[in-house]
Amino acid sequence: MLRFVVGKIVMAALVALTVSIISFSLLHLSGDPAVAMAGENANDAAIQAIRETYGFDRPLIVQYGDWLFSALRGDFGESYYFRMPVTQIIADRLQITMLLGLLSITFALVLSIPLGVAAALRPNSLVDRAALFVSVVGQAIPSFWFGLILIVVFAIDLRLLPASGAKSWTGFVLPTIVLGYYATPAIMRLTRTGMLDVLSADYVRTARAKGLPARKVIFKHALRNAIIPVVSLAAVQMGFMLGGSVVVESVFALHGAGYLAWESISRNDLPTMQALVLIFSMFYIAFTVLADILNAWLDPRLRVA
Amino acid sequence: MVEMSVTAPGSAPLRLTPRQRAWKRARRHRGLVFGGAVLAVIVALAIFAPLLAPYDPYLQTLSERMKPPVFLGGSFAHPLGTDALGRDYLSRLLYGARVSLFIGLVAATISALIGTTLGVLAGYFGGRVDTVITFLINVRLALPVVLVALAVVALLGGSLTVVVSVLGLLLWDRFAVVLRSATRQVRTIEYVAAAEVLGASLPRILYKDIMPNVANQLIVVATLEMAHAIILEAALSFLGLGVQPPTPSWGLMISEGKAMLLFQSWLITIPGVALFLLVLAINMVGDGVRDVTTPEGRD
Amino acid sequence: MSLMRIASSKCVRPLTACAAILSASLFAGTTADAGQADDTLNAAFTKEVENVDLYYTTAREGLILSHSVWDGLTYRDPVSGKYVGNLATAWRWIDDTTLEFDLRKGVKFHNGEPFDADDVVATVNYVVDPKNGVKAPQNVNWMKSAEKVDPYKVRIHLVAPFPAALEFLSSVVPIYPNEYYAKVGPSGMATHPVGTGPYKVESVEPGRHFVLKKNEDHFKGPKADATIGTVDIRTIPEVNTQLAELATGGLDLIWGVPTDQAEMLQAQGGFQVMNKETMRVGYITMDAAKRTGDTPMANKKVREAINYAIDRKGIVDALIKGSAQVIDSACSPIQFGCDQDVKTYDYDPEKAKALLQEAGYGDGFSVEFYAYRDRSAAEALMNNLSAVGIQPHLNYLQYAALADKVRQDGIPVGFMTWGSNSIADVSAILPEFFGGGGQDQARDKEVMEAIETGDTSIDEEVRKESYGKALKRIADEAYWVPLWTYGTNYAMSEETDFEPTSDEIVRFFDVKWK
Amino acid sequence: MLDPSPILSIRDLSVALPEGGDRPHAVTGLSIDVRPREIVCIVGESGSGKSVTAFATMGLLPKALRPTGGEIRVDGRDLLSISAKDHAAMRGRTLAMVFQEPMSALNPCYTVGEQIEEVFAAHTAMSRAERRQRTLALMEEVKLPDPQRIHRSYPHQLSGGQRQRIVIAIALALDPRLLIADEPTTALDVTTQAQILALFRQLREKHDAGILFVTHDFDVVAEIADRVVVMQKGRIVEEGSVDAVLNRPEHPYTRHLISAVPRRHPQARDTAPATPVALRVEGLEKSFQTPGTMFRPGTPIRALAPASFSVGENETLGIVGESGSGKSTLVRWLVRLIEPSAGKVEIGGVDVAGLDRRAFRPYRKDIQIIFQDPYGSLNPRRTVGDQLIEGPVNFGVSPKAAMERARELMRIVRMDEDAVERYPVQFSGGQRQRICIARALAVEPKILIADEAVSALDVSVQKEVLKLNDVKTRLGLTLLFITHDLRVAGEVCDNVMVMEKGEIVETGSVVEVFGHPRHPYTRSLLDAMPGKGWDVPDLGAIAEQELS
Repeated sequence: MLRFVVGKIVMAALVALTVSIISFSLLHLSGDPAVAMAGENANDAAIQAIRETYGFDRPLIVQYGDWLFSALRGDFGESYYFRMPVTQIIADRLQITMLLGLLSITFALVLSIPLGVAAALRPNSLVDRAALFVSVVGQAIPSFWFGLILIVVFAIDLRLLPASGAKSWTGFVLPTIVLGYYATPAIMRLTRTGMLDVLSADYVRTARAKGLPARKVIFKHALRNAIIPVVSLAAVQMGFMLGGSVVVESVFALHGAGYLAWESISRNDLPTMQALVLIFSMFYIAFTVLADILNAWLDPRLRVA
Repeated sequence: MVEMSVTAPGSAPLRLTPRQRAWKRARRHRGLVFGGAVLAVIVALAIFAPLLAPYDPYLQTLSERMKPPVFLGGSFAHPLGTDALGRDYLSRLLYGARVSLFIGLVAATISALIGTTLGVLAGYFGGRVDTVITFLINVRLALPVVLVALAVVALLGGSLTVVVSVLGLLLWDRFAVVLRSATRQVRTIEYVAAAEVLGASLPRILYKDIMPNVANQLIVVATLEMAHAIILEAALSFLGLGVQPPTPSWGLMISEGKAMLLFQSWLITIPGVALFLLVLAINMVGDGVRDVTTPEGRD
Repeated sequence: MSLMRIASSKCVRPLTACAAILSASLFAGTTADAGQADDTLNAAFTKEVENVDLYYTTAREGLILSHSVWDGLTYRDPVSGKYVGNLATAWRWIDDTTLEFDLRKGVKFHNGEPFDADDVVATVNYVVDPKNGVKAPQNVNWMKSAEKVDPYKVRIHLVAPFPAALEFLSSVVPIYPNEYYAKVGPSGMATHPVGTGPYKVESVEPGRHFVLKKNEDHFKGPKADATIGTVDIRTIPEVNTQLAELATGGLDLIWGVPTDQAEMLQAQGGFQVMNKETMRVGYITMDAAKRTGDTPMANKKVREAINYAIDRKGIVDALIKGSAQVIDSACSPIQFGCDQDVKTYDYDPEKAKALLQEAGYGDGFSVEFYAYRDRSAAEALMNNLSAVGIQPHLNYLQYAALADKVRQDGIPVGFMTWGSNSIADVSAILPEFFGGGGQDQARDKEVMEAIETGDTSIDEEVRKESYGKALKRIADEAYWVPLWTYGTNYAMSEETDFEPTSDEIVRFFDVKWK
Repeated sequence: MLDPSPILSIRDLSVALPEGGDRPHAVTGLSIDVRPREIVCIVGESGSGKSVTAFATMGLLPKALRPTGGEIRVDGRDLLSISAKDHAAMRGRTLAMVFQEPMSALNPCYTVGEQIEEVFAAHTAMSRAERRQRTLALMEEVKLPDPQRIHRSYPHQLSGGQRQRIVIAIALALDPRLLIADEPTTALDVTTQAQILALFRQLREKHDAGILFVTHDFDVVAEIADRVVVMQKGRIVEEGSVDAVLNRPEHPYTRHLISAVPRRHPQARDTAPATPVALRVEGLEKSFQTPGTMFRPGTPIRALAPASFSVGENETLGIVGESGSGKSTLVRWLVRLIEPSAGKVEIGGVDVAGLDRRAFRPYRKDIQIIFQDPYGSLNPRRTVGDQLIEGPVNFGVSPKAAMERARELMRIVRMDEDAVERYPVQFSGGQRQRICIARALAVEPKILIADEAVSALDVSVQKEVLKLNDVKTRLGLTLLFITHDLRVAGEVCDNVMVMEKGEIVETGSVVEVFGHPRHPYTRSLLDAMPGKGWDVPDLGAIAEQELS
């Protein structure tokens, strides 16, 4: 298992390195950072001054090396926009995004796994059709539109929940639903097909032949096996969610990292932007590695091999 | 596979060819029929937009701004009302179908080409090729799509070409993942070995033996990604970085109508519903194709 | 099919029901969970302000905070437009490049540090040093240095004669506590700001949330003492969310509301909606200097044609609305030196077509059209252009990217705006766009010289005349299409008492409860 | 020995097939009794309904299948009328079952020990220690080595035979009254099969259970059955004592099946005259790399020790061995589906081993292969004709001429010419295998390799396909016949080569090898063959007549 995990981690590190190069070069091409820093009312001299002060005239490779080396020590430089260490700005906002991500994935799992299992137990039943409906709608509904509609209904019409902000837990309810719903269809479908496959597997038949009660057959023998691919998917979805939080955070005025990333792109705040792309990628990579480890623990074939 | 070992109903030779069988199943698959019908209607509306649209979708009449649709008290002069520049909403909606379909089709085609090539090569050759391509897939998956798309569009400026290319270049991962495993599976089936033994060249094997047998999965992923591209374009437009005005794209219409969400919510509801229906229809077709072409046809 | 029924009912709901509910009940009244009851004014910023330290932000939100938290040496009365003493009580020109100030005594910073000449000297000398990377250098680089004459008298030395000195000192040169600033530096100031103004900063979550508390020890100067105990400012980027919060009582004061929404809000009743004219002007810039290569815009007839093609009044009436007005001169009419006696181009598409014909573009041409805000106005302008045969292709960029492009390569045609930093003097706009710098798309020697004369003179008549000369030539040569001024829409709860000013600066100390 | 009261008594059972099946009922009008200490074998070909009977009794039928009539009584209770919960409570305690696929019958996520203990946990109030105690004892009983270690092993760490013993242990845990075994040895190697069958015989003695044993293999029946029930298309066609049914079958279908069983003792053949060598293999060797990680190269595993042999023109060489013996590696190597590590292969006197893939291509024409799985070896998306002309077209024949030839080949393998226009799914397994043969013959090879080509087929179909052997003689082919089934090899081959763990351990004529095996491994293989005590009666001619 150790070798399996170490292998995964090394692969992840290589992916991370490549991603860092891509994000650096990609984002470093997006316009002249000096102009962005100078802002809407700056003149030429100001821009030239900024260009020199921040070393934008150096070769890209030098800038990259410099950036990566600092990043490894947790120093992403100073935000061009906020004039504060990027790490400090992000750390603050990441909490909100992470909280939102965790709540959302929990919401998605709590909604989709029972639904997927129920659907698989009774294919073509009402539950199955309801589950199918949930997933089909979830795939087709644009999240920003969904968010706006929820605001209209729950915040303005019914006045049950706040329309924006993260002042209290109630502010997280709507964003969690929107973001969580985004991941629901995929997880539910995988749970359903996984359960269907497993329920027709020979070992489930063996378990039934032993005379185990249905509950035990379903939860101990079937779900345990069906859940393994779901773990990987949930990790992937969690990574996607953090990236997809841009839209949701913007709609609900949650000042998390996703929203910060979008703002940073629009104001060419390179250090923040690079740090965020890298951090989002790292989170994705970390989640998948975590899922691999969890899978190794869940699946003895990987654990012992 | 209890079914197989107990009754082996699948072992009885069938009278129909695979295509006839799929067609027969397709006609009985309600989701596929419904999705196909909706999709067909939208495609027809898009194709015949110039004939059907009551106005030029670009015609501004500043004195006729934000007239409500007919079911909210508007007149039949503008059945779906007008937008903030007095342009006929129905006409824009019809022309917008062209843009959404175009974006979906082209982006899905680009990503299908990239993803299928990588996936099939990885699945067929395995070994080092597979390692390298898997690595590429992992790198691609680790990049946050929305952010990267935003950054690139912000850099290059939003235009139909840029948006379509960016989406096409970013959405190939699922093609690669699915076709890799499908090809891997097909690769081990003995008809591939048989073709090799019969002296078939590699391109011929890929074309004749691999592709036809992974095609159904390709179609399913293609529909998913087409829907995905359409939704992503709308999201980019929502964030102000999608297709550029005055192009009547649905995503753009939602983005423009968003300003009046609290007062004239039909401005976003109409294109929102259109978008929802289109994506729904495409997904249902995709699900249907999968159900119909899966050998066991689990339904 | 059940799927379809449910789907349609789900989708139709907001379409019909929401529209009805919204118009009927939503804005029926505000709840009193905030606002007057707990003496807290809840306001919203649309944009994340990068720094509360004005020297490190160019955002308007920075100016707004700065006005409430800090003071300049002078202060421009927003109503009369006159300059009055603030941290200074009197001033005099020693020569063309030296200004002397008598400082107010007994003023204390929020942290208790007393205010004196050292604070002024330290602040000025710090910000003029290019090493310190002030974000908008043009705000400070007209000063060379500051010199302490005695504890309550300082002299500021200018680089060159600078007529707008008092305007700048009033708005963009807040004075910082020297000891505190030396200790904590810009990053400390960003998170724990200390000033002399009517409000002190209680807490800062950078970019997101600012809480101001009434400064009980505020000195008796030109700024009124604050009356509202707490100002709570959150950044809410979505206008709809701001409106929703206003509707549900979560906010008391918002501004920058788009005109359509403002009108709707006003129609609903239950709120105060105001529109106030500002110094921001919209314009179309054209590449007369062939910076983008050989372009039709180098032809004066084409530029004139474009001027005639634009239905400014039509667009203002339909889209911009409020207090906006059509302008003919390349500046805001409120600004000093903004001569209105220039050539005008009334909407005349036929004449535009004729001019294009004369210029050899009878079949029209297509052109890249750039814009960064007011997308619907941009689309309306494009519509005007295509009506006379010019096919514009829109490039809608972020401001930074567009400004970069203008500076680097120039753009053939672009719709842009300029707010002059709320400085009521044409020197805040003309040199920027016609002084030969990066944003100058005309590069007209005659114009440049006239502006130079105006910029370096402190004689008001000389300035007026030379700026007028420049503006006349700009209009004659049709370098710009001056479009319109902008108004800002303010929306507030009924219990909020606030009179907006044309400099777009919300002075929280002037906000009261009714 | 007959106990008057049967443990299992099935009366007039009918199970409906879902619509669209090839017949309305999976089983109909079925009645069977099983008494304590009795092994009743149900024999039949695939689709005969034998497994349905077993699953119906266990209450494990797939949802699509519903019993529509009759009763299944165990201990006097009708299992068809009790609740699902009561039925579940009887499973494991009164009724137990052993399945065909030991590889997939155990849950990969739990230790085998836990999976056995679960039975005790579900049905008894035993303490933990007691459960463990009983489990270890059971493992001893089914002859698993080192029960302590196996108890904490996961299924994937055990061999197929060991897993099947675990499944049997699970079934025996609570001393069930009725044990149902569904093809429990079909997926096992012949030596393992012999051990498991022996285990069943012992169990019958030790426990009082009645055993219902489902199989398709008459040799297995001969090995362990007390009574035999023969099923065809959902009905019982013949029933009786093992002696009566096997040696004096009455029903034509039974006779047909039994006549298809390969003879155990190969008749001495006219020793084929020594012919010129068609294929000579010298020092052929193959090792695989285990998949390495990023840091470590994989370790080589030898799949094939240096092997040398030659086959004459027109000769049929059988290559026999159990799974893992290297026989498949050998033939995949010969058709160059895998690359050799070392060695020499001469086809018609030319060494082709040294040629790279491209240079080897012209020689592909000379050496063709037929695979085991008739369902996998035809591309479902291409018509039969399209696949038949693949080879000739690749070697330069015009598609039109190739299609002519394809129709002719269809006739040669005794199929309808029009088959070329149809798709593989439209044919049965036996027909598909004939199409595969036709496809291989289309390029007119000199050497034909049949890799377990009939193993997946029912005996009667097997027989039909094997009859094509005469085609071989007519075309003057050299045949390499790879099989794990010694009986089939004995029936078909001139000479036999026995392989074990990648090495050739014995070569010789069929009569020599089967009659006087020299190598101990060969001997153990022959000893393990089931049904040694039964001489297949010569019914062939009669059966053929009666059926036609």
